[in-house]
Amino acid sequence: MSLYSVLATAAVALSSLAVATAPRSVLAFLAFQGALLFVYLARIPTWLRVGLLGVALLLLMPLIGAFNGYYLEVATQVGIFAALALGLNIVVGLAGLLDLGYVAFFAVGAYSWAIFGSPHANVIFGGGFPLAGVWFYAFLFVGLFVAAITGILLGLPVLRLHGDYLAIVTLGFGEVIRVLANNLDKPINLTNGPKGITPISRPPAPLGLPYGEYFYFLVLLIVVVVVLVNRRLEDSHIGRAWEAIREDELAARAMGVPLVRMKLLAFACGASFAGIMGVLFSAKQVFINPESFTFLESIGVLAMVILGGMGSIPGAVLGATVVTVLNLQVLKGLSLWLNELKNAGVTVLGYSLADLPTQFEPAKYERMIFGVILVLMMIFRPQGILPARRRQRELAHLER
Amino acid sequence: MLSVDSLDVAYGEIRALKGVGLQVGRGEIVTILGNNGAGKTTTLKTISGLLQPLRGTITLEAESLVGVPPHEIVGRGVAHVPEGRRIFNRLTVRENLMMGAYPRRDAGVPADLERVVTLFPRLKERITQVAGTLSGGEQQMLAIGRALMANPRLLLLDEPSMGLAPVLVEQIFDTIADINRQGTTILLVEQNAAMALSIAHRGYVLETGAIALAGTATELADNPEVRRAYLGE
Amino acid sequence: MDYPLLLGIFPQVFLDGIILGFMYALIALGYTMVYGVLEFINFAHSEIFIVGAFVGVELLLGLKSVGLLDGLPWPLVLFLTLVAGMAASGLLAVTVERVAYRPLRNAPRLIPLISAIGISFFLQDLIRLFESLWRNAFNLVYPTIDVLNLRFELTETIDVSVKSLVVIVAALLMLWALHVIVNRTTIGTAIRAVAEDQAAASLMGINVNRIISLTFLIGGAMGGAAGVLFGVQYGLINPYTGFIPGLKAFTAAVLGGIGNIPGAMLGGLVLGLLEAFAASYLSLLTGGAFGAEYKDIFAFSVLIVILIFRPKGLLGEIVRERA
Amino acid sequence: MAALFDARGVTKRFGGLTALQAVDFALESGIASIIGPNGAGKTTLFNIFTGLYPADEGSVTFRGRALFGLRPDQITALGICRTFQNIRLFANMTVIENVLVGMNSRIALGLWDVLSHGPRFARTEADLSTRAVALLDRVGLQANANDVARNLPYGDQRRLELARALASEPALLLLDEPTAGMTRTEAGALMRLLRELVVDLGLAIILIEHNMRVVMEVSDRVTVLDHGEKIAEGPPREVQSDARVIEAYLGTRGSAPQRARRA
Repeated sequence: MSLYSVLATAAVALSSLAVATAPRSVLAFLAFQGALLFVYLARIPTWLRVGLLGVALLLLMPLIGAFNGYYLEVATQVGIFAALALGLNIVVGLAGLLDLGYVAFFAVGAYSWAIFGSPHANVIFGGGFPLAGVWFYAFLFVGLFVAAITGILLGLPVLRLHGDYLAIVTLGFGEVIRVLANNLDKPINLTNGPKGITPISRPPAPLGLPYGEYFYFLVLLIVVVVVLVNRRLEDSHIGRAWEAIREDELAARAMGVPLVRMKLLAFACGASFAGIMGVLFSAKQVFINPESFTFLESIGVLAMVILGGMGSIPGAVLGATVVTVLNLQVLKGLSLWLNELKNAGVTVLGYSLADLPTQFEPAKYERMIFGVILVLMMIFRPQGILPARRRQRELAHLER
Repeated sequence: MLSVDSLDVAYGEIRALKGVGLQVGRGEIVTILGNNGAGKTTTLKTISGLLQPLRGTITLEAESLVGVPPHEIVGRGVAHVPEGRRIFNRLTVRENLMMGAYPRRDAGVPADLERVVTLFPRLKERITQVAGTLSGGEQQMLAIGRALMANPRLLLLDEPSMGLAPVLVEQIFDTIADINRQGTTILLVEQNAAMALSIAHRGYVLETGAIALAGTATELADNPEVRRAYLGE
Repeated sequence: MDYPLLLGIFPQVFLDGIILGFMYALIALGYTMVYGVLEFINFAHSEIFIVGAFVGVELLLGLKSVGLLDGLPWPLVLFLTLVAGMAASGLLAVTVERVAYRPLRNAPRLIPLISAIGISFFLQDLIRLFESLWRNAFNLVYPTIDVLNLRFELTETIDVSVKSLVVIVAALLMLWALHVIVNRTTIGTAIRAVAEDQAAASLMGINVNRIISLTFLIGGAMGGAAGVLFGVQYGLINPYTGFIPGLKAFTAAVLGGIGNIPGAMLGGLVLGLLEAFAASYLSLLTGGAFGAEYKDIFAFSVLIVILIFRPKGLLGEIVRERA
Repeated sequence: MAALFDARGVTKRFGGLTALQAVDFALESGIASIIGPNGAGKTTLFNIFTGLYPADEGSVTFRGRALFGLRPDQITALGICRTFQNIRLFANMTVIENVLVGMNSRIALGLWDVLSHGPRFARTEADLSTRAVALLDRVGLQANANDVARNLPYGDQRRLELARALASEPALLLLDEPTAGMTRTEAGALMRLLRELVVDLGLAIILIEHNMRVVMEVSDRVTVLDHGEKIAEGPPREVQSDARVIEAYLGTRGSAPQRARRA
């Protein structure tokens, strides 16, 4: 066994042990996540890599969740965003269409289950709601189709537009969906406006699994499917056609690539993943309102794709992990820590932290983090952390 | 006047020029012949500062041009008529010409404008017209005229015959010879070797990024290699 | 339907629309000039605009705290505020270009756009951070200058405030000045030359980087002026206020034909009017079913429709694509 | 019987500018060339033939089928494909990938085939690669299959564009200045290849060329455009001595090599 193999196994074992012994330590959990990344990147035999990742994701992670439910929540969120990032990766990374309103499709999926899976539908259709929890599984597909159709409906008029126009129009579309969600409590109460919809039914969990574990496994399953779909599309004539469009739209058309159809396909594929995840999200959260579907979220998902590397599947997963962990753990942790210091009356270099203005709260500065990530990545590493082979080529000739 | 020595230029990994050296004397027309991709345009772009060499020297009257940005090289007396003319389509003919004199602060600009429209009477007729509406030949005249507005000591011409009907090519070359007679030194890049040699004093043949041959125009025109490869005999 | 009411509010709505339109026009110039030169949407322009508003409010609050706000003549105060806002926004725009866009000049088109989105987000929170630490509040209110709130009654139903007139006059002056600079001066011709072909422009002896900086300076300053006028007109600002007007102004620029300066003015006015009428009439015409909150949807729908039927905008030129 | 390719009265205006004025052009087989000064409307004609621009007036039929209103990819699927004056390869894709994209309109796989990775998918992909390699062989790029297109020398890029166009199995090939920038030897080889294609595959070819030597050698027929109008048409020798053509395009003074000697 090589040194790397030993190191990788040890890293997973030690870090999960650390989480088990210190379930409240943010650092221990970060170490566990770092160990997984190391396993992915290290030069170890494939069987070991798959084995370690499998054990870690299927066994260790749910166990860790038993010690500290919040970590399972973080892992589930990472999964949700990884699926979103992979969906957006098809649109932005493979087909080269910058979509700044991606979270709108997530919203469409979420509301489709939220409305029918809650008593709210009674307001519209009279009695008979909420639908039973098993309908949730059917709605995973309903969410997929509704989102895909929304994607096509948006795409049809705007796909002739050039890249940056498309970006602005999709941004506008995202805002339109949010404004609609916010205001369609009249004349007919579809969305219940800013108050949001609750309670939303959950599916019956099989084998008596706790909901935390159940949603974790469900998300994991969907992520695996999404990865598979991403890879198969990429390695087919469809993927080549998308690349050709990205390289030179006019030449691609002249070579027989049906431009509008291929772009719509990309839009619909990307949107459908967001739709499925939306359905799952609304069931998991039990409550949704328009706040979850802002422009900030769209940019968050974009930041994940870019951070990992546009067009790169492992990149999208990594990006989702880094950004989610940053938001849910690092920034929140920093805020809590700062508050504790404040309350304890700690002084730094003669400045009492208690004098810090109340408005100053690190957790509220995720925009700044996204912003810095985006700019620094574009300047220093536009191909991302785990770049796709092709993007590397595209940018290599620009370097001096 | 201009001296280029062991010039290396690369685009990314691809080496475009390998140790190119050439001299242009005051008052000469020197032509660079060669096929597409041989490095002719790259040579001109490097002289005018649009590209930076990996190594090598470019000196104009004992002053180095390496590392000087293109907009300052114009001020040193080198004007470059780029491949494909690159006139400003949305500006009028007069605005195009005045852009040629952009960095100049001397009083000679109106006189030079007069000189250019005398050289190209067609431009005078169309002075207020938007340049994008000119025909191909007129656009080439405008591109040359615009470069002359900088009052250059050295004029770099990149494929002035490109895309022009054979009938116009002759006119353009006659004018280039005129400009030279009025005292401007010219470095001319051309695919149309026959035309170029008909007005040049000396010439170089560039092959895959290196100088393959050098000599007077007559020597080159009589060279069997040149005759076979570039004059098509 | 209450036709007399619909007719009666018409002139007031029209006036509101004009004011909003000039605001959009001023912001739109920043988008359109940068797009004209670099073919790039300066997504951070909405924050450059709002920085102007914040610098304005800080200056006014500063003057107020030392008691000068009512001590100095109001035109001087207004002028100083405008100049401060323009200078701050202009310099910010130049800095942003230098730091976040110039290194990406030759990269594929999406890359600088993403960088601009990053800058936009960064600036929003930076303003928030600064104001949170400095004033412990990031929603700020423009201090009132009494003269500006005076209103003239034109008829029984229409009145005009002094500040509305100030906004209109200031906007017109700036648009005129810009027109002269771009179309009548050598530097303006150079801007247009760089817009068309950077390499060729550099061969003319034009310092392309300097011209691009200048373009950002002018566009940014116009945005800063719009920011100050926005604050004076509407009063309340926060670090995220700039986003929606920025988006609308971009819509206006596209509507008029992006890259086209008169187009930006026209687009701004058209959009401002459409929006003002939508805000006032939608609710009246639909019996209250859809209210003013749909005006944003309305604006974006206009953008989509325009882009479908006239992708180059109202005044945009039809450029032949070379095959 | 209708001609293979028949364009009648094709007119195109850009704003106030008339780029093409009622141009007729028909082709049954063999190689036809279109010559004329820059801006005469040659490339515009190609863009209309391939559906990239809509024409304002006129009609184009291919094998009796009207082309106006069809999208570029539909026209490619019918059997017309082209190359570009200023080479438009997919620069960051490999040589073989470029050719594979050219086959797009001949691939009968659906989304489900791709997602399920069934036997049909595997068979088709294998077949595509075989054909792509054969095409590269034909144009002499077999050794470069996995090179990135951007890194090919100029002449090879032109040949790759030709291979990519052939990948769509066209019956009519439109070539926009295929020998531009090629050495005389390269251009000669390319012309021989075109002749082969005409003989082996029964391909019809329309050429836009500036190189008069190439035009005279290879064309069965020559059409001359000037200011968007057809001013002459016929066998090469005839067109060469046409007074209008000489005035508008070829020029009357001594030929260049003689001038060279004069210097």
